[in-house]
This record gives sequence, structure tokens and C-alpha cells, in this order.
Amino acid sequence: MFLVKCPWCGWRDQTEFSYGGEAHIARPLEPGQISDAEWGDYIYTRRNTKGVHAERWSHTQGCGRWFNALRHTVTDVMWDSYKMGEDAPTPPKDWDGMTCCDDHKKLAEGAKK
Amino acid sequence: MKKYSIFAIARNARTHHENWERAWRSPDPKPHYDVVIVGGGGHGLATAYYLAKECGITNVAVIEKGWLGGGNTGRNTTIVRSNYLMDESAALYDHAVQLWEDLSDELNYNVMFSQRGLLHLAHNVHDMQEIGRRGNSIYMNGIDSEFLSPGQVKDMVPIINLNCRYPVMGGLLQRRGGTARHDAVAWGYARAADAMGVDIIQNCEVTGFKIEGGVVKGVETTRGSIGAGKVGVVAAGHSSVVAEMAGFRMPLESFPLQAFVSEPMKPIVDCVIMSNAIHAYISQSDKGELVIGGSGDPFISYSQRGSFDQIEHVVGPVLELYPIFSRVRMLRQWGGITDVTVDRSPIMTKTPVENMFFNCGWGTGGFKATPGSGHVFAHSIAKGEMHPIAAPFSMDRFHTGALIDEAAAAAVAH
Amino acid sequence: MAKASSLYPGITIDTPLSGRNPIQADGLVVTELPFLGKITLRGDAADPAFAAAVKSVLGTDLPTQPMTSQRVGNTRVFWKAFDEWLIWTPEDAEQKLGADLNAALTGLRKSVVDVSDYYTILRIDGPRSRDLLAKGCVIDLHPRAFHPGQATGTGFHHATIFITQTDSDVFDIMVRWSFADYLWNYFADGAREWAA
Amino acid sequence: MSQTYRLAEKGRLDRSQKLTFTYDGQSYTGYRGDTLASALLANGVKLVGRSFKYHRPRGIMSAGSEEPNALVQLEEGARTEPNTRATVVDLYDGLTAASQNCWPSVKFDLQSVNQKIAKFFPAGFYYKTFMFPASWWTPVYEKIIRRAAGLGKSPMERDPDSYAQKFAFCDVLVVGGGPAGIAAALAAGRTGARVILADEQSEMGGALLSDDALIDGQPALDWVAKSLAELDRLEDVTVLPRTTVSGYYDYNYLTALERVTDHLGPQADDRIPRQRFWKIRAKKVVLAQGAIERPLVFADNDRPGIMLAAALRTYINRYGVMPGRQVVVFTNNDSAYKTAIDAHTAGASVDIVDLRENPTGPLVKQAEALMIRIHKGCAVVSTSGKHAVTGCEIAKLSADGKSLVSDTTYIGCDILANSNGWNPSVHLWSQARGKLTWDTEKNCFIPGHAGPWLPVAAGSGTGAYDLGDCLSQGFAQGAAAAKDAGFGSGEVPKTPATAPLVEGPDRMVWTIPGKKPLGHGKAKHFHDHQNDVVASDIHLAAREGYLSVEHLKRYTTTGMGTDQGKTSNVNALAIMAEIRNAAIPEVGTTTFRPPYTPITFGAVTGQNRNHLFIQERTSAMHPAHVENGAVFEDVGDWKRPWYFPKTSKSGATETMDEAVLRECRQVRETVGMLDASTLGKIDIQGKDAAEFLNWIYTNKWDNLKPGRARYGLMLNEHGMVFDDGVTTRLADDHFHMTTTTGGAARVLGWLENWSQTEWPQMEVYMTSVTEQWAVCTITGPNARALLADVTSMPLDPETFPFMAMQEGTVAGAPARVYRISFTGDLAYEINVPARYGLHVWRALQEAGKTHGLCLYGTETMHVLRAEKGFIIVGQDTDGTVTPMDLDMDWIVSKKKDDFLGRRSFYRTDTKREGRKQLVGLLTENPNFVLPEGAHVVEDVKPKPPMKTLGHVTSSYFSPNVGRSIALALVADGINRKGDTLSVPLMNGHVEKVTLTDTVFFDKEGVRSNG
Repeated sequence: MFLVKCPWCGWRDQTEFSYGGEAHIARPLEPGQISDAEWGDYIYTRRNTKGVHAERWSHTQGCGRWFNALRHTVTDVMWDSYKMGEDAPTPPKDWDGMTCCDDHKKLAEGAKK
Repeated sequence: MKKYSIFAIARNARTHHENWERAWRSPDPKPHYDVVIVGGGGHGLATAYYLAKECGITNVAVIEKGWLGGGNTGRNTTIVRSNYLMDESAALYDHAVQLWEDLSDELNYNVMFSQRGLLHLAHNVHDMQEIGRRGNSIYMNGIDSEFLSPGQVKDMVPIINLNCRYPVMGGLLQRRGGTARHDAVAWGYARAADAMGVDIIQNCEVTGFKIEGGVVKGVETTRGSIGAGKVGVVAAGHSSVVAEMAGFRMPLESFPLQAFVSEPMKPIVDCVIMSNAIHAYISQSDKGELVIGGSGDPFISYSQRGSFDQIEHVVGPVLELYPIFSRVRMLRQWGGITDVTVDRSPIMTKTPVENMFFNCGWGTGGFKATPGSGHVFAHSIAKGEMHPIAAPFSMDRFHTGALIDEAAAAAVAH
Repeated sequence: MAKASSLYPGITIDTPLSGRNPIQADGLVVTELPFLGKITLRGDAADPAFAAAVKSVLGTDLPTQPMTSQRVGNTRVFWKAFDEWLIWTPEDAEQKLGADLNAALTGLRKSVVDVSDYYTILRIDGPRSRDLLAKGCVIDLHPRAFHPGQATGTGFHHATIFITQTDSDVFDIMVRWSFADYLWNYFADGAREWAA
Repeated sequence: MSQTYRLAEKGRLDRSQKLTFTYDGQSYTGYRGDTLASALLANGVKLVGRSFKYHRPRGIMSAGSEEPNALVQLEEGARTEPNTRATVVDLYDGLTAASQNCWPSVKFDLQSVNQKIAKFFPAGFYYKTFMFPASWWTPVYEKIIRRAAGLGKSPMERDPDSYAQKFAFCDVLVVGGGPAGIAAALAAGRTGARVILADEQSEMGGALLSDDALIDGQPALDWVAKSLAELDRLEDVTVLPRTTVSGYYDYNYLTALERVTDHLGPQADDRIPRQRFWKIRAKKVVLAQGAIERPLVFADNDRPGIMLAAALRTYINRYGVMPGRQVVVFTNNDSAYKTAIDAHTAGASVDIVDLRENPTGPLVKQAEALMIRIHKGCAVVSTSGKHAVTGCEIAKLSADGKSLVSDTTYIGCDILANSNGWNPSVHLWSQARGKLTWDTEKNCFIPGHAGPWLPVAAGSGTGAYDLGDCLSQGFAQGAAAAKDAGFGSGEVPKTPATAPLVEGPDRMVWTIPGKKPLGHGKAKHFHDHQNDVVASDIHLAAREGYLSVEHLKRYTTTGMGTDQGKTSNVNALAIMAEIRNAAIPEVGTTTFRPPYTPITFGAVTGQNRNHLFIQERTSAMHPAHVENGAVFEDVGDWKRPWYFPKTSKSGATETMDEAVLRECRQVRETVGMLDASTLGKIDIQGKDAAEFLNWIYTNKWDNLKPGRARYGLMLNEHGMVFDDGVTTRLADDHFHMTTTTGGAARVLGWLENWSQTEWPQMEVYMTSVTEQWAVCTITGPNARALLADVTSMPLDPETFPFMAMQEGTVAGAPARVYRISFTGDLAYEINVPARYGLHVWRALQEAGKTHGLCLYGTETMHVLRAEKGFIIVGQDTDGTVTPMDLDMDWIVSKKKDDFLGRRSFYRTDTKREGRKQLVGLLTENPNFVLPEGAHVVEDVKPKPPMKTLGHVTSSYFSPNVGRSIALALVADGINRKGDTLSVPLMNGHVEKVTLTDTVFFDKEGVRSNG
């Protein structure tokens, strides 16, 4: 049971949320113009990333709003969340999911010093 | 391969068991194999075994990033059944059950395939309709299938609480279903394949593929490049990761699934019992542990852990159906990564890369298919064409819409 | 409790917990607050016209900070989401308020829905209120973490609830009609260990 | 025999409270403060059980939760529990326990014959045998194996006790209440942080409870008491004894089992939960769980009376029990000397057998000064005794530790305490994804790189065995954890003075050689006592290639017992490392999985059982249904009236079939009433609401007039039907949608998902109003007349036509009345705010008396709708069915460019001819009702397999049609209407069926106007 950061309500227990799969998959604007294969990929094919995964969550039991989040799928550590329509934040390239967002920032600062 | 038997044990007892030979070698990879199987779980090892045994291809390597049988093979709840709804699935899983029935003998390794019966419970009208359809489907496919009244369910499982939150209205029994010893399946296939010359290479992780002109030529690994005539990928929860290395994507998502066992007790549950409405499945191992599983977490993850609330969501139903277990203790929980397709049916397919074949998407149900999957996949790789039983499971179905939708047929409410 | 309707003569009205006696234990009383008016209001808080129109009806600004609320007389307005508010009114005041909101918001992006009977409210009062809630509530209700006036949606085992702290040891919990019996029974069962 | 082995003075017992208990039918006494184990030892009971495989006599090996041997069946009847460690059971008056896994008795166990043939049971023997003939496995071999399986017995009755859960939050969680944990809790608690301190023992103090250490010159337990008193005064500190932190999950979510009344036994107040399962979310976690002593692996090291050295010390000092007269302490380190000294002081005759040639620490000197015999460079190479150890043989070891270099000497003993050093408890550290490091000096795994939640460790759990170190680490980590959580400056309290620990180095001999080569002869070197795994099994596994730790564990079952290898895992790893000639960390560590110690299913479930297992949702009219004698159906979580059986004057109650036939007839003849409140309802508002519905449904919505309703099908993007319902336009920008009962939440989620994430620019808001409205559906020819009795609304068909809605009052209550029909007959769905629901239902029931009103339930609803060929999504569809498959092409708009799911229609398989399509079926025998789920075939074969064309989705006897009717999904069914096919049943009966249209009743559709 990890925590999920609702952009409005803050870090909350994962049980309050619904998972919505990979983020940033736009519905094809003209489905009639694309092939069966492209349509099939839109419905069924996902990155299924092992690593930093952009995904959708809804704070079902809380404010009920959908948002996007970045989570490391090896450790289930969430880096950050962001509202629909906003750009994804970029975690550092060396982030292996073994530190949570704030701790990582602290560690990175420590390393600089 | 020296034959295992009671006599062999007696003979070795005289020499203090110091003369047993290795079950499999630890070879270094050769520069080139006719077939490289990526993934040393049950399915991969079975594929290698049948390639050697039935297809005459013995220059085969199975490469495994950890220890063989260490993925879902060693993490499942060991259930074997073939009571599937769709004809294509029934053909596939029953093919497996038929192979299971002779497997210990064939491998000369006791996989403890125990046909103790598998019981599906129905708890409401919708469940009754579902098992009605399923039971008849199974029957029409020539597979054993029996409906049980609540009284018959009680006779079979005397400790069950029929009058629970969703009272038991009936059951569907497959007597040929049951369990098998999961580790033994991997070890038995490994030993038999090794004896025919298959190289099983553990602690060897795939890092990439050598692909020339759309044709696979070899595998890059942490133990160097290995040339390959053909590659079969049987990487379960990590199939997407391997596919990414080969430059394409699979219609898969990887979800955590957890299971747990109780402390061992004198056996009182002598069949496998599954329930959809009160979501839990349970059996009791030959060691006496209750082996319990339920549904997976709803988010993708490679963490092999999952969340504790899923465990709670299984223990609650177990106590609802078997209230006497309240004082029984959970001993150990663990998680696996299930590779799940949208129609909850596996993928056995050719890929955009020539001579590269994928076998994945078994979700929560791969263990039971192990011999059947390995068997038809070996034949598909050997021939370069999918075996007729495997053919409906190709990835084309996600473009044509010809899904084999086991999930849709079971999981709807009204 | 079932009782006679004050709006429609001769009609008995009920709540999902009609006829229950309060749950009482050492340091704890659980009662139902029946028949409060409840309205779900939605709209664009960033639109000044919307904000002004709502203020003209409610007499207060809408809370725009997550998990906060406003109180005007006997009416309480809760932030539910960035574009959604929940309004609790005294019994039978919801119809006029709903009509006034609809009138004031005509032409704007909005939704006003009477949900008075979709939910009911349980009140937990007493020094053990947090201990009772801790049997199922996944948010931290410690005085340092949650204050009077704060409110949020969350879960209590199988029930989705909306919880607000009303006074130092008083929590009001809004739950769907069809889950009220479950939540009530859960509290009753949970309070047994402190039975007087 | 009465506590013969009890010491006069020592121990933390309340000797004023004498407790009586029963073990294996024999009555004994002990004191408050005893564990079952200490009380048994005080009474001279050493033999307490039989091992799993060989049924060897076993005794008490430890004094804590790591115990592998002393497992008992606690209590009898409903409160019995198997496999309970005698070492963690607090004694209470009247306790009853029995030995398990033995028959007829623990002293004379028939299955101990297994020892005689142990040669034939090497690790993994069952993989190599029982294969012939294959068909014998399940019925013969497995039956025998299962008879021998398991340890204790499951309870067979319902548990009379209750359980609770507690969600807790804290700034600092300290796991372990020894000196380091108490120090950490003090340091953190003083900052004002919220602190939870949990320890599995019945009192705080950890190792100090068994020790005579001094802190600041005073007995350490005084410091413990003073510290606990201070913690008690701190408002936000919670101290939890008898609480085992069992699991460490992500984001510092830890589970802990508090044994609230276990120590009181069955006489505890039954309102108090027996156990409470804590679910703790901590900002910071300090792990101070201490260390567990490692046993030495020597020949026949499993006899009762052979125990861990520190355990013996605990029994002497904490429980006032000196369980023997002649003690041998066999050790590779200095710490066991404390045991020898304490045993000596307690009056026992003591021999120390030290593996080291030249031990030099101060403890050695102290022992020497006490004239305790020390056999240096020696090892115990055999033991003797039938039901308990009676003696051992010792010999000098070679420098490499592999062989004996002297003759053996016999020493008589009734206690053999042994120590192979210590394993820090790193279980939770590992569960939290932390790495482990092998400390080559201390010869143990210690916490390495921390996992993402950055727990900190303190005390002997880090390999620091010096009391001063434990305290200073505890203070430092407690202060740092509080600071990280936002409390205090991080200033570390001053560590009180303690005597420094000075110890010489250990000598590691992972397998002590016996008199014969390993695996030869009868002697067994156990490393996993519970699962009877011996060192030679590890050699066998290695020989056969099961080299990885996981293979080793699985092949030999080492570490798989109820103790999860707390005393065995590191020994097994080390032995494997020796065989492989590798360093221990190269062989690997095993994965530590939750729970740390087993947790009851009851505690995990807490209150979520019986009536609180899953909510029973009911509508506002439920009290009336109960009064009217309804039989209920579970539909999702809802309890809906299934049918309303009548009881005749003679007292006979209708069967379901009888009730449904009557209800079906009467609805069509007069009028019926159904509670339709459970259907999902969604209020949709906004200027783009109609456009939004155009996307969601297959048909067009912008042309629907306010006040009018329309039926819609909802598809997923696969093009398959997933819900249906009637939606009404209340105003230009306002709709009221209904969904199926089971689909309500899913549909709302679906709408919100698309609205918020794909089309945020659309002005549309959804609000669930399912329970806001209670719904009485009245239908049948008399429906209008009935409604007219309770409303003044105009009801004539012109003013209030089919598929229209009116607002007004019904039975005096404000209502929205929808004239829509799921029966095909004239029908009104009367929606009132739920508070009026019961009143309106009762008013309609009363008014209905003059109109022949009958109450009907879901079963009649299903028959009536099937008569009209109306589908039920989820019954007649299964997620693989398109609108065209349902012959509902008419509902798919040809004018819209796009809607959800549309594109999928044009895929090759979806547009294929011959898909399974919904048709009606008429049986050859009009009275034969097909079983739902039966299959339709073209050609009947004598026996399966048979190629099926599809299956029966709905099937009923229809009194109104006067025959059985059925719906089925059949391949190419729409084109095959009129064909005759067959339905072969599992009982051998074959019923011929004719494919028909799906409408069986009122094909012209004239009845909906009444």
C-alpha cells in the first residue's frame, strides 16, 4: 500500500484511488482514417514500462479528480503527480526508484555540497 | 540420465547418497545455438524439452537471468485445471492436462500432479448462469464437468460455510483438475532437457538482440553474445521489457499478484476450491499448508510485492467461507508479476522480427498450462508456423478483434 | 427517526437509520443527523462571475483550498474538489437554496444537484471518537493533522465517506444511504470494547 | 511433581499468583509471568513435541518467537490453535495445551519409525519416487503422505473471539523495546513527536530482562522502569507490549499484531478484541529488534534439553527456572559464558566446551575463576538420551575444524546449551527493500544500503552487542528520526554509563564434525530443526545442482517451517558456501517475506466478517419488503426482492416457481409493483451534455426533446456493449441517466474518465444520484388507474405519452414519474426522494388493493422482459457482443461520425459474417425449460466433443406465452431464424429448438399504452 500524491489533496493512501493505466494516450482524432493495427494499438498496446511510468490516477474516494503521476514500477515509489494537461515533471536520469522524491532531492543536494 | 526410482534411493542409501548425479549441468554458453529460449521458467524449460524430445532440435539453450523456476513458476498457487469457456482455451488447457497426466512418468521426476478435483462455487444467480455456461462448454469440448448442489458441495468440503454473505447456490467440479508441485515441474523439465543436451544457463540476463534485416541472429547477454537460429521468448512478467529490446511492443500489462500460505495443519481441505463472488481460491498442500490466492493489484508493477490490502481482501473471503480458520495463522506471503492481456488469454505468436517467437500473456493462469504451452510452442518454433492449438492465440487478434475473451464472459455484473 | 414531513402533510419520512438508538459507549456517542439538506455544486471557481453569483446566494466565498470549509449560520460549505463543493443546510432549506443557486448561475458553467437523500450523516461525539474512526479510516485524524472545519472524502473499509471535524472531539461523517447501515453497524461493533 | 526446577529467588514472576495448567492431560502449576515453556521446564517437562519428518523427540530450544521445536496445540474446542510456540504463550490460569504431530503419545509415537528408515528419506526423495504407476499418485501415495502431513490440527468450530484493526499514524515508529528501542523512543518522544514503541514480548526491556547489567551503576531494569514511566507521561507516545511488527510495506506502512487478551486466556472479557491488527503509517522507522542466537550444527543436536545458550540464561534469570542439574555449554564465542556463569551460580554443574583453542575474554577469565571446567578447542561430537539429552561426547577439533584429533570424552548432562554467535534481526530491514551486508568480523548479516523509506537501525540488530552502544545508537537514531519527521533539533541525549563489553573473537565451524563422516551412520546434524533438514541434505542438494539459495530452500525445505528459518537460514547458507567454496554473500541471502511471525487470519480480517464482511445495501423500501415476506436475491451488494411467496391459509408457502408464475400472470392481467431503486442514476448537467451523450451512446441525443426519454446502449472502445439504460432529458442542459444496478459505479467512472481526461473542454458535470431517488415501478393494464388514485398529474396518453416524464406529487410526495417500460406493458417508474420511498410504496400498495396489485421481484421482472426480448446486459451479453450481434442495428446512429467504440465495428473479426447473434429459441416440447448455459449444436454426436454454435443466455417458462421461451447467442443466428437445431444436455437429453425472433409476447407492441 503505497501513497499516491493527489495534486489537490496531497499524499493519501493508495486505497483511496483508482488506477487508470498509462497516461498520455490520446484517442485518435479520426479513427476512420487509421488502420486496424493502429486502432488495436491504441486500445490494447501499452508501454508497460519497467522503470519510470507515466500513469493516470483518480482520487475516487477523495476529490474524485483524475490526474497523472510518475511512479517507478520496480519499487512503486511515486516521484510526483501533475494535473491533466500539464507537462510531466522530469525526475533525474539516475533515479532508480530507491529514494522518494523529497529524499532524492535532499540526497542530490547533499552530493553537490 | 540415471533413472530415479525407489530402487535408486535404496541403492544410494547404501553409499550415503553421495553418488547422486547432478540434475542438470551448469554449462558456459556456446557461441551458437539452433534455438535460444529466453526465460528459464516452466514454460521455457518445457519448450526446450519438447524441442529436444519431439522436434529433434537439441542444440538449444535456455537462458535465465536468475535461477530456473524462479519467476511465476515458483510463485503460484499450483492449480491445474482446464475448465475454460472458450473452445480455443479449452483445447489449449486440456492439451496441457493430458500431458500433466503422464508428466511424472515422462520426465522420471515426480511432479506430484494431484487430480484431487477443482471446485468452482456459485454464489448468486449470475454465478449460476456463468457456471451453467461454463460447465456446458466444458462438457461440449469433451472435458469432464459436473454440477454440484449445495449439499454436494458440503459433502465434498465439509468445513465450508454454505450460508455465508453470498450463500453457496451450487458448484462446478472438474475432477481431473487439481494441483502439482510447482518447483518440481521446472526441475523435472530442466533435468530431462539437460539430459538430451539442452544447455540451461542460469544467472544470464538478456540485454539485447542481434537483429539483421528484420531477422534475429542472436542474443546479447550478461555472459556475452550468443548466436541463435531462432529465439523463443518466454519471459512471463518481463515480456514487455524483452519485447522493447527487440523493438516492438506487446499488448500486455504486468500486474502484481500475491499469494500466501498458512502454517501447516493436518489436511482437511482435499480439493481445490475457487470462488469468484467471494474472491479467494484455496487448496491444502501435501505439507498441510493452506495455499491461498486472490485477485491482483490494479496497477502495473514489477515489484514482486503488491499491497497488503489485497491480502486482506483475500483473507476476509476465506474466513467468510471457512470461519473455522479464524485462529489459523498466515505463515508467508509473496508476490509475482503477471503479464496480462485484455482478453485474459495468452499470446503465442510470431513477431515482427523473423525467427523470433513470443509466448506470454498467461496472466494468473500460466502454471496449469506449462506442459501444453511448452509443447505447442516447441512445435511452432521448430516448424516456423504456429501449431494449430496455438494459432488462435497470435497477437494478430488484437488488430482483427478476434479476442478469446475469457474475462469478458466471466466478469460482468448486471 | 421516521417522522412526519413538515413540507408535505400527512407523509412520514424516513432515513436509512430510522429507528436506531444512539450507539453509546464510554467516551463515545454515535447518532444520525437525519434529513439535513445536501447540495452538490459544481462550476468554475476561477470564473469571477461564478464566484460572485455563488457568494450572492451563500453570503460567503466558496472555499478554494483543498479540505477546507466555510460556515454561514447553519449552512456549511465544503471544498470537495477544485470544481466541486458540498453544501449542508438545515432540514428543508435545500430546495430554496438549490433554486436560488440555479437562478443566480443561469448561463454559467455549473451543476446544482440535490443529494439530501443520497447521503445521510453520522455524528461521532466524545473523546473516543478518533479511536472509533481509527478502526477503518485511512486518514490521520490526530489533532495535529486534522482540525475543526477541515473536511475530506476518504474511505472506511468498504464505504466511501466524507468526513469533517465539527468540534474538538466531534466528527460528522457523510455516507451514502445504502452504506449507512453498514457504517452504523461497524461503529456499533467497534464500540463494543468500550461498552459502559 | 511441582516446579522442581524452579529457583527460589530469581525471575520476574509474580509468585503470589499461582496458576494451574494442563499439558498432555497432566496438571501442573506455574506463576504469573511464566511462559508455557518456562512453566513446563520448571516442572521438568522437556519433551514437548515430535519433529515434522522423522518424528524425533523435541524439546524447547529457545525462549522467544524464533522457536522451531516447541510447538503445541493450545486449548481445545472452538479456541484451539495449532502450532503455537510454547515459548511465546504467557501462562494463564486454566491453560490447556497438548503436544502435536504424534500418536498415540509424544513419548511413544508410532511414526517415529521414520527415524529407522531415515536413510531412505534424503532431501527431495519424493521427487524421485512414487511415480509408478502414475495413476497411484493421487489415490494411494498422496493419501499416505497427506496422512503424515501438517503439524497441529485446525480448529473445527467458529472462533468465539473478536478481532479489531487499528489505523495508526506516527512520526516515529520504534520496533523493539530493548535498550536501543527504549532509548530511541525516549529521544524521539521528548521532542514532542508522535511515537509508537512496539515489542513482541509481554514487557519492555528486551535482553535486559534476562540480564544483570547495570546502567549508571543501578540495575538496568530500574532504568527500563524509569524510562517507561517517562514514556507513559509523554502524551503522544504509545507503548505497545505483546505487539509484533510483522510486515514492512511501502511508504513506511507497517503492520503489527497486538495480542490484547491472549495472556488472559478464554476468561478474558469477550467484548475486548482478542487481537488487534495495527496498520501503522510512520514518517520514520527505527528498527531495534535485537539479535537471535544461532545454534551450532552438530551431531544429534536436536534432543530435548539441547537449547540455545541465551535461552537457558533467560530461563534462569527471567523465569527463575534452572531446567537441569548438569549443564554443558557448547560455544564458539564469549557470550555463552554468561550462561555458564549464571547456571553455575544457580547451582548447576557446568562444563564449557569451547571451539576456540585459546579464548581470552574477561568472561572466560571469570568462568575460570569460578572453577567452571572449560574444554578448549573442543566440540560436542555426539549426544545421547532417548526422550531428553543425558550426555554428550566431546573431542578436540583439527585446526581446519573438519575432523576430530582426539579420542572422545563423555560428559553426562541434562542440559546442553549452545551458541554459534548471533544473527541480527534484519527481517524488516530486508522487507523494506534494504540491502544486507555480511560482516566478516561479526560473522553475520547486518543492515546495508537502506530501502527507499530510509529506516534506521539501532542496537544489536546492527551487530552492536555492547549495551552502551545499543543505548547510544538508540538515542542517536531516535533523535535523528524525530528531526527528520520535523521534531526537535536532533540533539542526542547523553548515554548513561555502562560497563563496556569486551569479547574475544569467535571461531566459525559451520558444521561440527561427528564421529562418522556427515551423512554416514545414524547421527544427524540438524540445521533446520522443525523441518528436519540436516547438513548432509545441503550437501546432497549441492551435489545434485540445487545450488542457488532458493533451490536449496525449496529442495530441502530448509527455512520453510513456521519459524521461517530464524535459527536455520544463515547456518544453511554458510554450509552451502563452504561446499561451494564461496563467500557467504556470494551464495546469497534469502528474501525475508512478511509476516515476521505468523499472524492469525482473524486479526488480519478484524471486524470485516459476518455482517460486516461486505455491506448489504438495501433501498428505502426494504422494511416493506421484509414485511411482505420477500425472498431476496443478491445483486452485487444489493439485497433485492427476488419474489414474494404467498402463504395460504393452510400454511403452505409458494415455491419460487409458483410465486413467479403467479406474479407474471398478474402483472399482465392487472398491475404489479417492483422496487427499481437499485438501478444506477446519474444527473448530467451542462450545455454540452447532449453532445457528451452523443459520444457515450451509440444513438443520437441532441434531437431529444426536454421531458422525453430514450433508451441507449453504451459500448467500450472494443465496440462491445457494456451497459444500457434509459436517459431522460429534463431540460436543454440537464439529463437523468439510468444504468444497470451492477454497472452504476462503472458507468459513472467511465463518464468521468472521458469527461475529465479526454474532453475537459466540454461543459458537462456528472453527479451520482442513485440513492437520492427511490423508485416504485408499476406496470400492467391497471397501472394508469392505480396511479390516478394517488396523483393529480394528467395521465392520458396524449399528455403523458410513452417515453415521457412528468414532475408532480404522488401519494402526496414530490415525484418524477417516467413512463418507460421494461415489461412491454403500460408502466410508470415513480421516482421520489428516498425519504418518501417507504411512504409512497405503502401508499401504492394500499391503493393497489382495488386494482389487483401484486408485488413482484427480480425473477418476474426477468421473465417479463424476456417475453418482450429485452436484453439484460451481462446475461444476454458478455462483453463480446456488439449492438449488431443483438440485432439492434437500429440503435446505432448512421449520422454520427464517431462515438466510443464505433471504430471497432470495422475490424475484420467484428464485421465478420456469422458472429454469434441473439435469437429466440422455442423448444420442441413447449413445457421443457432449457437450462441457461446449455449449448446449441447443429449436429448431435453420441458424445462430446461437439462443435457448438452458441449458448442459451436466458430461459424461462412464460405463463403469458403459455410455453417455455429462451434467448440464445447463436452463430449466424439472425440469418438462421426458422432453422431447427439441437441442445444436448449433460444428462444425455437432447432438446430440439427452433430459432425465432426475440420477441415472444405482444409482438405488435400495443400493450405499452395500456
